[in-house]
Amino acid sequence: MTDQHEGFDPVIIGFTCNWCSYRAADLAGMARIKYPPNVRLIRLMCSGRLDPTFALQALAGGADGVLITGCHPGECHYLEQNYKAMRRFQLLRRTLQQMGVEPERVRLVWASAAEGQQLADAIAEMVEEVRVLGPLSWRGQGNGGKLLRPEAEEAAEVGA
Amino acid sequence: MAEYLLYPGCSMDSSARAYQQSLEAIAGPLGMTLTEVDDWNCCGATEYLGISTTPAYALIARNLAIAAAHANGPRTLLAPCSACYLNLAKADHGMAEEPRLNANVNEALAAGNLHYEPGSVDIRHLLDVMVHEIGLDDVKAKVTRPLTGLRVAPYLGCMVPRPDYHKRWSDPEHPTELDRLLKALGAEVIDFPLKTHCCGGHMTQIGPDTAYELIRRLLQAADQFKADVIATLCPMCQLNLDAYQGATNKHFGADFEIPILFFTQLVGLAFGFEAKELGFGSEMVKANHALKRIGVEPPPPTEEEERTKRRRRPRKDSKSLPMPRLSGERGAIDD
Amino acid sequence: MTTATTAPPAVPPHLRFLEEVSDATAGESRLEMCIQCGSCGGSCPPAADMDHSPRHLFAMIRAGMRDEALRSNTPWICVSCYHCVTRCPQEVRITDVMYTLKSMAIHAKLYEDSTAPDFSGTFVDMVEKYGRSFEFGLATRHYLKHFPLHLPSMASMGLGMLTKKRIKMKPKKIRQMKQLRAILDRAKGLEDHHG
Amino acid sequence: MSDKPKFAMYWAASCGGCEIAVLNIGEKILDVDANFDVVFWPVAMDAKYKDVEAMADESITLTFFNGGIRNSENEALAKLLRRKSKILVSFGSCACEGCIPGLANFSSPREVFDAAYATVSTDNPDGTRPAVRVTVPEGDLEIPEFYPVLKTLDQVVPVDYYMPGCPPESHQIAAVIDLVIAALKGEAELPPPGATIGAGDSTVCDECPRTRNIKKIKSFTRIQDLVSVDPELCLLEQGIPCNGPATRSGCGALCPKVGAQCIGCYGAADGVVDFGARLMTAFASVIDSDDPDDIDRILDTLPDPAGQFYRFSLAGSLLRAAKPAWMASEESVA
Amino acid sequence: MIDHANAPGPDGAAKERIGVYVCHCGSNIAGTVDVAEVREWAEQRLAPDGVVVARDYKFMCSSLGQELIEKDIKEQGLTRVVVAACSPHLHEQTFRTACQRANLNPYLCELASIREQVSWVHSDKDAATAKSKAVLCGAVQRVAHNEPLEPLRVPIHPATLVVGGGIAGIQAALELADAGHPVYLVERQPSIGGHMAQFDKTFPTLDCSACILTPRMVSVGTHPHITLLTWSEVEKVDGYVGNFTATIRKKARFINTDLCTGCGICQEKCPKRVIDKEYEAGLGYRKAVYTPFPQAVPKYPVIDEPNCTYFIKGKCKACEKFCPTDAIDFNQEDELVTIEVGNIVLATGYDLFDARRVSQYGHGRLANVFTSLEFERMTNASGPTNGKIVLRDGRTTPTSVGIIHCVGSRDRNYNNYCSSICCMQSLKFAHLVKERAGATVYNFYIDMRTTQKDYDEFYQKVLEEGTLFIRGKVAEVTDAARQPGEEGKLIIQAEDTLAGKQRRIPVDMVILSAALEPRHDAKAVGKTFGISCSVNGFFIEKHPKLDPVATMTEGVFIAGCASGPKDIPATVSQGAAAAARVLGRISQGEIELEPVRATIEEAKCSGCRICNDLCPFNAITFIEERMVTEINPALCQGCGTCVAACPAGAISGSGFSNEQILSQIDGLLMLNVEHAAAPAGV
Repeated sequence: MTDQHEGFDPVIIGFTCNWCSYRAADLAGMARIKYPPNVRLIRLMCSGRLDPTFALQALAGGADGVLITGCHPGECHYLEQNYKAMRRFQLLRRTLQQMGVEPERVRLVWASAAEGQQLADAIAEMVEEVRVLGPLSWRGQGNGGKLLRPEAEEAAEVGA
Repeated sequence: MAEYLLYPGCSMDSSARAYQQSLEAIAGPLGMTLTEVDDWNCCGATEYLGISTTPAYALIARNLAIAAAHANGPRTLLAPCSACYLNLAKADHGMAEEPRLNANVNEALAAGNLHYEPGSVDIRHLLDVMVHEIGLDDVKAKVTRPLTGLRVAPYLGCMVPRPDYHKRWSDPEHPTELDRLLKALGAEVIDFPLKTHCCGGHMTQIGPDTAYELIRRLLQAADQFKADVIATLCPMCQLNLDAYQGATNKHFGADFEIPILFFTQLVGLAFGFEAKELGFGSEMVKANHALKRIGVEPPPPTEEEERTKRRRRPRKDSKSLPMPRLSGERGAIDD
Repeated sequence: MTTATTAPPAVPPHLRFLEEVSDATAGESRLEMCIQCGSCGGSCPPAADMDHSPRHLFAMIRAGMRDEALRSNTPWICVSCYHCVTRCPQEVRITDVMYTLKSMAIHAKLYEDSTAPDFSGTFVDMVEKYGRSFEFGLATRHYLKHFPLHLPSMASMGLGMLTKKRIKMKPKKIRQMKQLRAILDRAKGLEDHHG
Repeated sequence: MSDKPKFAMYWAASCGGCEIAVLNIGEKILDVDANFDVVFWPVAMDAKYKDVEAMADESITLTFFNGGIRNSENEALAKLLRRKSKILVSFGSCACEGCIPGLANFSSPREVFDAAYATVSTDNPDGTRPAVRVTVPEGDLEIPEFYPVLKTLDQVVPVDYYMPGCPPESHQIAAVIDLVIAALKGEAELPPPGATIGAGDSTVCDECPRTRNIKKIKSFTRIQDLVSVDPELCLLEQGIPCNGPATRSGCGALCPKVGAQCIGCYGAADGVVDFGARLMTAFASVIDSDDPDDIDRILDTLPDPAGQFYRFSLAGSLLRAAKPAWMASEESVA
Repeated sequence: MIDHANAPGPDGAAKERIGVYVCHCGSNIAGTVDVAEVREWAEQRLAPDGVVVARDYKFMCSSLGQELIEKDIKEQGLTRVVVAACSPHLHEQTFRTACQRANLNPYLCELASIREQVSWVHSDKDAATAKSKAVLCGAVQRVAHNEPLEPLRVPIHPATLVVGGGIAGIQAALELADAGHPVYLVERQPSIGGHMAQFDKTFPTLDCSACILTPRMVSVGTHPHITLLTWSEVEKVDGYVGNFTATIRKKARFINTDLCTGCGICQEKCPKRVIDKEYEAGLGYRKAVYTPFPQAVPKYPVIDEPNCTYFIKGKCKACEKFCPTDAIDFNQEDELVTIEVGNIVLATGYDLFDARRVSQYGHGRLANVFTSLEFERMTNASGPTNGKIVLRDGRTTPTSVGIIHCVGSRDRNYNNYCSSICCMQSLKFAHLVKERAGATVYNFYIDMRTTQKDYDEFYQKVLEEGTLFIRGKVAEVTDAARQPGEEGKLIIQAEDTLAGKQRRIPVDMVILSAALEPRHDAKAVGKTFGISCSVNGFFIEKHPKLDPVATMTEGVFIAGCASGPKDIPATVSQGAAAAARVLGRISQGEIELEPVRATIEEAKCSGCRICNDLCPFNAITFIEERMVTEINPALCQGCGTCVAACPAGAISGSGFSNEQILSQIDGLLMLNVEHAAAPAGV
């Protein structure tokens, strides 16, 4: 899989919330924690602001993955909005799967303002995962839009 | 008629014959039909787990797999024996929450063309079903011979109320289910402080002294509360407290004489069955006094028993109970 | 954070034993969470006969005192009453840890008194032979070996049990013995850890 | 030829429903005839492409173009009519956002052909597939090239106005025709180019008479699986996946009024970038749970989200508009 | 399709004139990022998008750097500014203010973080430089869509609502009232005083609780600026910081407080005796008409409806017969009062852990096992035993007492937090038992936590008094005697972890230092006031260290045990702190709110009500008449959840509009056209 994407450098658009995950990114900076430069962050006030359109726009615009981050459940600055982000994320992921976008390309990560290291680790991990997947090429395209179930997945791979 | 799968466990047809017999007797009146799990094997008691994990779990899981395979049969797997109950529940729970274990066990089962999906059978103890599913009202309704005046110490032992993966009991330390059942039978139930303490378990086999001490504590507490009988729901507890009561007395120079009965035997009595139908007579510490108290004719001794009969000393007042080793209580440094 | 971190730092040697025990335990042992409060040692019915209270044993495991810990008689005296487990404020899986220590001790041949290991061994032999436990065989074989002196006192009890048909002289065997053996053999093969 | 303004209507990849809708406007059709010269309308009258080619550029005043761009012929005609028309109206859901034919974009062309030429019911022993060029004894035959995906009209040519609906409601068509006529007479102002005409600015709920409350959805259910549907209450609140909240108004909430959920044929409201995304976020927002597993359980009751959200707009959606990426991965069928 | 970039208009010139400033931050950025190249790139590549000036400078945040921007705004007529520097959390304000000085609306300035997000986290210079361009480009595309915004100003109503009449609430109320501002103090019980009124002595100084509390209670009761509402509960809160409207239910007291003199005859004459579960913690009795305790404020009694013979049987009315002022009114009904306040202080306190849940300790089963609160009442001179320490039989003085710490605390089976007061409380108990009963005392502890002023000294004192400390969490308390000396006693079984032995200690009395738990209804109360509870169930503070008495909801403050277990000194200081924060607001007179807000375009709103359940701050309301939804800008906190949810795209969020974010996405990806395919319509 990897070799076939020789020299491929993924681009990941990350959405952060102003209160936890963006501050986690700041902390990672202040602590000089290194992570791959493939991610580009956008600051929202809250993960609840995450309109699925943003994720679609990023993927359509050439991003190979989308990272959605926010405060840990129960720690949302706006009390409970990150739960709404979670609901949208889960539906978005399912829909994208039908569109032939591998679930691994869209990730939800909770990071508190103190979790610079964890956020950096999550980014590094995702970059590698997406690198292995290769450029977004609508694999599973030919699955007639069926919701990919694990077993159905290879079938879709072949169909593509 | 509610259907249940029954996992009797090894002792039911030997040391705990009375349990088996009394269970069979009361099943009908309680509207239970019991189907024995086909070709079940030993649960490994508390021994196998201490040798190696995967085989121990696989041994248990074989039973679960077979039980689950009983085609559109009942989902509830009934275990009258505490150790069996816990082991079955433990395996089911462990496999459910520990993927590695689940994988290993199922790989092992595959060698016997078996597979078990955790959670596919509902493992419950007999008492749990009687109290929570059948219900005390139904039990009460069947009582024809209330156990009035019989002082009973309700004794559950360890492995039924703990660790209680599915929160089936009112409390892991002082559950009230057995008390309520016995009260429903008309018995006088004492607030037995050690109702979930240990009977010594396998220590009777590997460290008798340790076991005797644990047995003594239970007998002494029951005696302190003037119990006529101890009602138990576990073959191991019954065996230790009953068969080793003599040895314990000998070891401490005490002379407890408290019959240890299976709660099903008491249910049977209350339902009007005759003593011999309930396996009475097989207990080492005779329950005759207790039976007479509620006007039941104890079964005649078998001729072997006649032959091997021993003289018993009359029971002394418990107050003057001589305590062994007043330096006593090994480990206790407060006397 | 839910995502895994990159390469974990190497475990200092004195902590390896703790790790080893944790890994060998089915499920999470949570041993590292012990706050040494002693609710286990306080609850344990046969604590008096243990050379170390469970709490003490855990401290030793943390200290990396492998041999002393595996030599301890504590796990062998544990009666699996689960009092400590339900009372532990840190939800340490004490009983399971005891099982782990037993099997590790057997593997390492580190135990002072062979009574308990032998009993477990004999019991398991019977089960592997018949698929059911065989009390009579077990008791006689075990008592002959370990408590010859107890035998007389036990004899009367044993006899009593016999006359009351509470002991079977002959073992019961399950039908699918082959299948059971196959399962157990495969399982033993999978038993990788602390080899 | 009179100097009446010229009118044309063409169908590309579509079902013909749009034509019927136009005919459905009743006697209004006479106004069309009174005010326009119908110069090109394959469904209604005989006409040759070369006649159109012969016309002067921008000589057709008003063209209703319905249907998506599925093959080279569709594209050629789109370009031709664009050139010849003053006002090109992307007419109906197919032209505007792809509609049902656009759902083929879920599948590769090969699969589309297999579905047509290799099913149990098709008698096609030597597995023949359409090819652009075939040589037969009589000579070479040529048919239009089948594109890997269906495109919307505005993906191949600039469009002046959009008129949504599958099909557009006849009263809306009538209104639009009136407007254009008025405009031609200088009695009315045409809306700014790029605007959506013959529809409302809000969404279907705006026209829906059903009572609405705060929405908390514990599970979705297909309307046919319901024993009884509350005739008064909002369908979505009854767990029925109704696309009304995100679908442009203008139809008069026909479906909800008769107890069927809105399927979204009027497309998205003004300024919306991706129709499906609006539905996605709307549905997700009212799911009544904070527990991931529970949410998954609820989502399981919505077995085909992409179909639900992109039934009409797949070809026009952000992701499917990003076609080059996947066309690259798709071997050409021709 | 909306237009993304600030593309050139018909006149060929971009709509906006954008200035780009790239900061070196000494070598912090310049060390890893080729700043010059980034500037140059912006100058050329982004010119079509409206970039007219691009500069790089050593320290943009320095006054010189700021002047640079101001100068360009004035001279080049910049309409937008992008600074590529550090995190906006550091200097956004700095540069916004700079723009403001040059009469450019501060919200037309964007920061691109190329330090925290680039130079400090990446080492490869090329990659870092490339990413800097992308990040900058994103900001440029975004800023073109920024709109000038004005912060919202709202006036602050001078009155304050204090909820809870314990010591925290009392303290807060007095501070505010003494400063001359009106206060409404609402208390659920018939009297203020809270838990502190139940105690006898307070650690570590052992001064009498009543002696220090009563004066405070009296001044609350008599204070001209304090309106006291006891036997009342807040039912509903509307509005927002500075302008709350609270609806309070005054439960029927069945006493006409205008006539009542608090003489107490009704209580004497009432024939119905009731176990007092609240004030006496179930250890004593009261009448069906009662004041909880003699020093109660206010002095008026209440009639306990469910227990009153008249309400049950329809006859009795003894109290009415004997009341000298005819103050008894059986027809009284609940009364709803609404008040206007600017700020709210929640001091709702704690509930005591139900020790029966730890069944192995036998509370409720073994007569002589007492909870800490029962014991407090027992030692209280005005308590049921007049301060005598006796067993349940009410006579026998114990000769040995065991005190168990951490009951229900630091235990994952119940609460995994430390209740923080139990150690000191247990030491206090040990001292009192020694002093009053002269009994042998055993304290069972896991860790001894005596961290505050004079606390450890108190521990020393108790050690001197000869209390025996056993380090070990008690395993069980039983009445099953096992050896001589245990009969008739309670046996405490525990491992003495320091002696390494299991011990059984026979005692006459056991005292359980039970945990402090969140109020059973904390979650519901939180919802009423728009604040949330932590995993443990206590109210969450805005910042645990730097803002411990504020909450995420502007104008709502918390004090005392409502936010977690606290001792009296800490509780009092929080009461005062909360008051100080409120006073600050009041003296400001008005407050500025960030203009990041959601707004609804009514014409587009279809009234589908998808958004109606999404706002935890109750900013969203549905207007039945017009069948549309409205957003109250002052209540809106700007999270944008409703914006993202609106299926009609009728809600837009200022500061974070779709256009801004979608453009930023495109900007970030501009360099990656090789991967990308421009969306249709662009």
